[in-house]
Amino acid sequence: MAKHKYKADKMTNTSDNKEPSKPVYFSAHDIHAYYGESYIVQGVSINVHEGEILALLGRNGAGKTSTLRALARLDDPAVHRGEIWLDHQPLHHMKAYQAAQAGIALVPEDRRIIQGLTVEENLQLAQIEKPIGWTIERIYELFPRLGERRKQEGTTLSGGEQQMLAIGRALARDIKLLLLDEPYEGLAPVIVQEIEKTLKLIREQGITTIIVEQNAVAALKLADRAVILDTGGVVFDGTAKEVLDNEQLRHEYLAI
Amino acid sequence: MDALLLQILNGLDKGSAYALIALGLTLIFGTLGVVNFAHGALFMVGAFCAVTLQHIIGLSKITIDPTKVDFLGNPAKVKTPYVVEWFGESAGMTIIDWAVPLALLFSIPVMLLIGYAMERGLIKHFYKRPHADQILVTFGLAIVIGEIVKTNFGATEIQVPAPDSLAGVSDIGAMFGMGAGQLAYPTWRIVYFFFALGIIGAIFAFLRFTTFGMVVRAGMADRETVGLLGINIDRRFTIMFAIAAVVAGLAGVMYTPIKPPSYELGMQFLVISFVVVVVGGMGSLPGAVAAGFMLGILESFASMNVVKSFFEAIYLPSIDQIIIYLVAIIVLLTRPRGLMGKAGVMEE
Amino acid sequence: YTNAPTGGSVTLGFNVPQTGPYADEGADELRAYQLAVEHLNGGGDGGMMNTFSSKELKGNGILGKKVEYVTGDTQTKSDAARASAKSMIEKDGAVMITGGSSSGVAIAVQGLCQEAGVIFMAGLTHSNDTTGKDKKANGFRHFFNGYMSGAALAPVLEARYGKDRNAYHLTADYTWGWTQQESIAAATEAKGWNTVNNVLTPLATTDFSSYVAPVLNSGADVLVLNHYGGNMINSLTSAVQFGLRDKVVNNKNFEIVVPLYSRLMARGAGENVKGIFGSTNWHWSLTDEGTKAFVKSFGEKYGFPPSQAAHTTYVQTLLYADACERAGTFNPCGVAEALEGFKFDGLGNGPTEYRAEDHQCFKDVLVVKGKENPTSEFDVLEVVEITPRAQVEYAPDHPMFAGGNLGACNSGA
Amino acid sequence: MGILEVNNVNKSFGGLKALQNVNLDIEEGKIHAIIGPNGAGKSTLLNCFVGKLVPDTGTVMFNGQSLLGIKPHEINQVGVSRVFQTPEIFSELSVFENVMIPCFAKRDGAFTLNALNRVHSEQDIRERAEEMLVDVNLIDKRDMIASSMSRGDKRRLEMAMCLSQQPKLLLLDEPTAGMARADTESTIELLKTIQERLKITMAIIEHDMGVVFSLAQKISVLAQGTVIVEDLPENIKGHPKVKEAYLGEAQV
Amino acid sequence: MKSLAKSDKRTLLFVIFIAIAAPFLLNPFPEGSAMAQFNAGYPDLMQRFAYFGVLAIGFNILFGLTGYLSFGHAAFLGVGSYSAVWMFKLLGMNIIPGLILSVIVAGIFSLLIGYISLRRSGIYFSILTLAFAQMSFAMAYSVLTPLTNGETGLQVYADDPQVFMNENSIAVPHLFGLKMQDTFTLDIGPWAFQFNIGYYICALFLIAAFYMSLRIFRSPFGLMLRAIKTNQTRLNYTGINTRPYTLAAFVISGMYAGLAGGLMASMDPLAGAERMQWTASGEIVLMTILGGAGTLIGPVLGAGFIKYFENIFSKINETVLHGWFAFLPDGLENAIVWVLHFFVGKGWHLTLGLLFMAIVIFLPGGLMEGAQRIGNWWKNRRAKGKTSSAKTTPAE
Ligand SMILES: Nc1ncnc2c1ncn2[C@@H]1O[C@H](COP(=O)(O)OP(=O)(O)OP(=O)(O)O)[C@@H](O)[C@H]1O
Ligand SMILES: Nc1ncnc2c1ncn2[C@@H]1O[C@H](COP(=O)(O)OP(=O)(O)OP(=O)(O)O)[C@@H](O)[C@H]1O
Ligand SMILES: [Mg+2]
Ligand SMILES: [Mg+2]
Repeated sequence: MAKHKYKADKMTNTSDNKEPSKPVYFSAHDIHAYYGESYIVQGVSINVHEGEILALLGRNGAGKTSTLRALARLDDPAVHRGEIWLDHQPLHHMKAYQAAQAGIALVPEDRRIIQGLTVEENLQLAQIEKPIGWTIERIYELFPRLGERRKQEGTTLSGGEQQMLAIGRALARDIKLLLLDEPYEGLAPVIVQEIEKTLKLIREQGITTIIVEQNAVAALKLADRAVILDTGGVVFDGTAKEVLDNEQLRHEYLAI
Repeated sequence: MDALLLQILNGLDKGSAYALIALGLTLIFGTLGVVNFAHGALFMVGAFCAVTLQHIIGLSKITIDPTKVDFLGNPAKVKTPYVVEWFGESAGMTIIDWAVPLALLFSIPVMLLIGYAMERGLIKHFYKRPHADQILVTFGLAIVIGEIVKTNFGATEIQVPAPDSLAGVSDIGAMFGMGAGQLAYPTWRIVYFFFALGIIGAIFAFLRFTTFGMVVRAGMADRETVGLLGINIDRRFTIMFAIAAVVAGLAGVMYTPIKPPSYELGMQFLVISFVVVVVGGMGSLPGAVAAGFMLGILESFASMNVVKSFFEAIYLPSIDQIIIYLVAIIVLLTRPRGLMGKAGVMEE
Repeated sequence: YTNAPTGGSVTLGFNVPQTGPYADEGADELRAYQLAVEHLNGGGDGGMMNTFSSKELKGNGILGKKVEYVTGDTQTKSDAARASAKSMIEKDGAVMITGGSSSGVAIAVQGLCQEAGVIFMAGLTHSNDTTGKDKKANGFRHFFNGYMSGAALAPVLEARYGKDRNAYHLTADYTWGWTQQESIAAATEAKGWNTVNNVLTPLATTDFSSYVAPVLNSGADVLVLNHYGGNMINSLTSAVQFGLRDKVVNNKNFEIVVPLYSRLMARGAGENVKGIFGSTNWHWSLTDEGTKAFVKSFGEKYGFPPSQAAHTTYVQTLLYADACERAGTFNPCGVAEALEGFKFDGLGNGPTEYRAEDHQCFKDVLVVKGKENPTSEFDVLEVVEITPRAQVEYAPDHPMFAGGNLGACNSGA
Repeated sequence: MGILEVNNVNKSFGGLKALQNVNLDIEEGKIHAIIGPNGAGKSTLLNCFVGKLVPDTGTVMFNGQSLLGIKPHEINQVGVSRVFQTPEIFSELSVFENVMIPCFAKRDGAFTLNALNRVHSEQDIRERAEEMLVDVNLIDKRDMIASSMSRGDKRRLEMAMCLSQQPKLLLLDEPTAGMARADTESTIELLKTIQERLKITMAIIEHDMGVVFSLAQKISVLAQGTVIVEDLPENIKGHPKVKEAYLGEAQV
Repeated sequence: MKSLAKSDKRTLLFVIFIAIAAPFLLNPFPEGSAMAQFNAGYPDLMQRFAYFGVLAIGFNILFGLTGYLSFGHAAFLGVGSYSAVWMFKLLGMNIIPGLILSVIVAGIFSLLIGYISLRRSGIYFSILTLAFAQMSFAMAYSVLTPLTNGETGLQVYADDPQVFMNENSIAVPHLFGLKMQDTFTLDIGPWAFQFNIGYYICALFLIAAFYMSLRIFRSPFGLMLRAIKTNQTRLNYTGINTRPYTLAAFVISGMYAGLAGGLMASMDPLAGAERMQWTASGEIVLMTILGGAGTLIGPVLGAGFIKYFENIFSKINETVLHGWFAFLPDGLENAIVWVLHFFVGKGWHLTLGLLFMAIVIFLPGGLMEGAQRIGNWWKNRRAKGKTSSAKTTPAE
């Protein structure tokens, strides 16, 4: 209980940080989510403005993935309380597939390449339901290695290739909000740089993005704002710069 | 020689039944990953669609005929079917005669409905549950369906004859230039065989040449992710299930003239159909079909006297009792995933 | 002795198939039992009690005790049948167990009753073993058996189909099937027929095509189906489907015979039974007084005529009650003694005797044939001949029945 | 004289040549890093060591014994453990049980029918397991069901499972991927200490150059299935081939 | 006993208590009362509870722990019974040789079948076991009749050799003179409690079997089996050879089944072939899942549940129903009876089917979960009294 208090007042003195210049595009308000009995996401609030990239940081087990899953409206963790708005659409009333059609896309942490389907089929699958985004050819241009392996079974790709496929699959849909869970994980430096480029490119497209990343530095380089989670609650909410400047904060939650 | 031909025909015929049931089972089993012990029951319900329609068509106006008496000596009731009343003797009788083919049309909506209700009301909640739970619940359902049929139609088999024009035997020997009467075979059984081929063909086309098939496969591999791509997989699963139900139903309707249905029909086919599916290989439709015909034919051969006495000689008496299972064992031991099973499907 | 009734009532155990393939027969047996109890307790019109040659039964229950009953489900499985019989004896204190619709069950339960020390009045059981190698002192059978079927059927078949015939047997691959096949083959061969082949069919067979097909080229001109219940319906259906009946072999019309008929089964086979010969224990269309009385009270109560199963069980209940009255006790040994060698009439099959040596009941046997143009759904069989008892009798030590021994009656004391 | 010697190993999947004439020599007691772009064949190579894949040609010798064609459990019994790229754990069991199992395997061998003694009274095993959990600081989650852990934790758990067996050779496929910075640091420390304490030879695949260069005593660079460079860390950093094939602009 | 954890000791004691007190617990209703129908406290049914309990416990060691779903376990039950009856026929009516042989034969049989079937996993394994069992059944029912007496079932005849028997030795199954069928009835007021030798012998075996499985569950061996269930690959890479473990589990549960079969034959010396049929195998599976696979007591509950309905509900007929509702006005009485008669007597299957469904739907963990829920609910109620319930909402 005590910890919550401490968190709570941290919240208060960070929440009225600076009024958003642009109108809030995506907002999740006071989300409480459970895996069955266990209470994991404990009142998280996140606001993102159009075209903005937000870094969601925190230790292992802080609840980053769970939060993203909750925002994408997956079955578990089940959201018991809270509202989620994307571009004036109430996601909290939707199922995962409706949320996806409403323009949210999650690149899950373990990539979730569908087994039994080829690379190409994995991409086609993303384009069955409207609204459709990039063409498959354009995705192959971005990731030539996928093009070379278009007929190979997706699950036999190398880790990196799978990550590319996962991102490609997201881009294949016309998205309003992109949720990336540790996109650099397990990628060779060269690829990391590639993907960094891609993400910049995505940002130029004006695709609003929430990115979860252990490599905080890399994430903060990319992000405009940052939210830091700990044991299921928000402990910091401010600009990326603030984090980099705030020695104590970095040390306490990011160990950098 | 033509004895052998006869048995091959019999085999193809048994095979068609097995194949059709196994096909539906695999559609559910291989794609939705649900072990449906109620599938045999669906087959049985199909058969009883024919029975029901026969009853409906046969509904009669009852008139007292004082000239005759019934077993108690009271004046006897005579029945005249309404269809005869309305359409006249000949037309009416033809309709009654064609009850089974008509039942095909009748059964489709019925089975669709049942399939839909079953999936929405029950199966849907069991996608994430362990197979054991699925077995328990669907087996329970199978019992319930069976008992409901029993309370309405009794436990004894009920005759649903084929149309007279198709009831006889046709001399296919002659068609293939043998002597007349060399090789005669019941017409309806031939019809059944081609009907089965038709259905099987249709299903394959549907799954191969539509993206629908791909989506369902994907959904089975990973429902969550498919959902993340904006696809409402549940709806498609329901459709799949309903289709499977219809296939089972139609197979049942057409089977009634070959084997008069009783409420136990479902259970009689349950085990064998699972054996067929698994021998064919989990999740493989062609496998299921191939295995169906293979087992059907082998079963027929095994019942030939020469074969029986041969195995008798090598101390395997009444091979026809065990042939199916013997073959199953041999196949599964020589081919880890049956004839053409997919890796990782229900191997855990 | 076991379960000696103490209070003002006595409990009988009606153990019939309520689930599984013979459930309909079981249901009919149950109806008959309820009717019998009603009559014994003085309800209804008394049915066969009025035509029964023995006049002990007064309609005041048995030995003045009101008759109550418990029911159970044999599931047509030896295990299940014994389980429910046991619960009747151990839990409900039944002094007599009766019913069943297959020989396996009959023999299993008969054995149990022998050990437990209660009387067993077998229901439908047609296997020779029931009163042959498996006979028991506490068990009595009113139904006829395979041998009798053969003895009754053979002459008729000879008369209709001639002396030189080649018979092809399809036989259900279990005890009852074998004994019946043995009996029929013997009886017909005695008349000069020749048995071409006997093929055993698995119990679980649903599609008999692969067994029927070979018959065509076997040179046989008669097909004997030693099947019962679903097996019979399915095999007959296949046989007709393959056009056997329209065949002409050795310039004789090809014929099909179903040695053991049951109206309920025949009905299941529908059109296919028309003109096909078989034997049966009793049929409602008989015209003797007993039958009339029974059909009347049964028909009025349930709205359709009784099956042979119903008849057998009804009669056996009366016989048991009567035996108790005559013995003046429920003690199984007393009752058994009263039944052994008991001669009576008026229960539908004419003069009848429970033979002391093997507790088999001897009476006339009916040869029937599927009716060509039925007037109602119950009117599927017609009696072509009532074979006199003398013709179906055999010596207690007849080879087909040899091997068993009755043992001493067990009262459980 | 290396503890693991790989000679001319080739492996191809259909058309694709995943490994081509790979030669590798891992010296006893050293930490040997294998780096290279994604899809270079690193995991495939590891799979060939543990019996998950059998190379088309070539030999893999461990302590002078060939590892080809023997079953995974036998390979492990001779002292080779592996951490997988995507955590392989007993997800329905508790964290503690997860660690106990390898301890049993180490002590009792591939099969023993000890159906009657209690897990509870297996003191030595429990102690080992607890130590292990302390080392990877999962001790406070010891009774958690493994499946409900965050993925970073799962990785640490799997590592604990392998270390608890005190293998002669430990194969690590991206052990710190997705691990929080702090834990990465501690993992590095852990591996270092373990290595010094028990002289466990390690082959480690890692994309985090921080980890690689603070651990590795030798580095092989794999690209398109072939070893393009094998050298000491300091020489690798500036190596042009490596730069364009793998490191890119990354400053290490 | 020593080697058990506290909680396990409690469970074991609980089981022992239930087993001993069964004649009371199962006979709650006085004789002749309308409810007496529901009494299950008569020898035959109590014996069934016991030996089917043994069967289910054994099956659970395989299925509950390793997750290998055998669909042919009835075969072992069958061979167990047959071997026991043969001992009666050849040696004499003392049950000991029968029981010993039944366990041994079942063990060997399961070793053969298991060795072959375990080459496959998942459904392929299930179907292999099913195939073997069905073959055994088909043979036993027909070809092997000389050995099994087919349709009728193997039974003891007066003219059997029975070498250890002379004219004045006991002719029914017994344990050194204790007749299985002997029952001592204790009348307390309107109640009649039956204490049957056979039952208590079965109960002894049940307790022993339960204790054994308790030990196995808690042993390293048990741990390995559970590991096999969750992740065989990892286990292989951890240096464990999984095959012998699964085989051992299979044989152990096979021997349990054999023992159950032996007991079955000892209580009632007739072995019917149907007890090898797939339906019987299915029943075993259902028992286990119904009770709660992987739990210790669950399977026993499941077994009891099914056997109870089979034996009690099938015996309720319309007369009984009328008896119950006689107090109602006729119209209503008939209406109710008419509705209920679909679910009892010939309709008992329907009830069973519905209950199967209800239980899996509402109690995913089987009957055990039901028990636990009741337990928790009770605890909470007690807890509520003291502290205000600890709700899991954040302190904001
Ligand atoms: N399926 C689940 N059931 C129960 N608890 C879970 C489940 N998944 C995660 N948790 C718990 O929720 C908490 C947050 O997990 P989550 O995966 O969101 O953390 P994370 O911030 O993504 O960690 P990482 O950086 O390692 O991915 C952890 O304590 C974890 O144990
Ligand atoms: N079972 C398989 N079938 C076909 N191709 C495969 C299979 N396994 C791996 N490959 C291919 O072999 C190549 C090497 O794969 P591998 O997993 O070894 O790469 P890696 O070096 O581990 O990459 P990463 O660092 O991203 O894990 C990849 O191109 C992959 O697509
Ligand atoms: Mg995460
Ligand atoms: Mg890799």
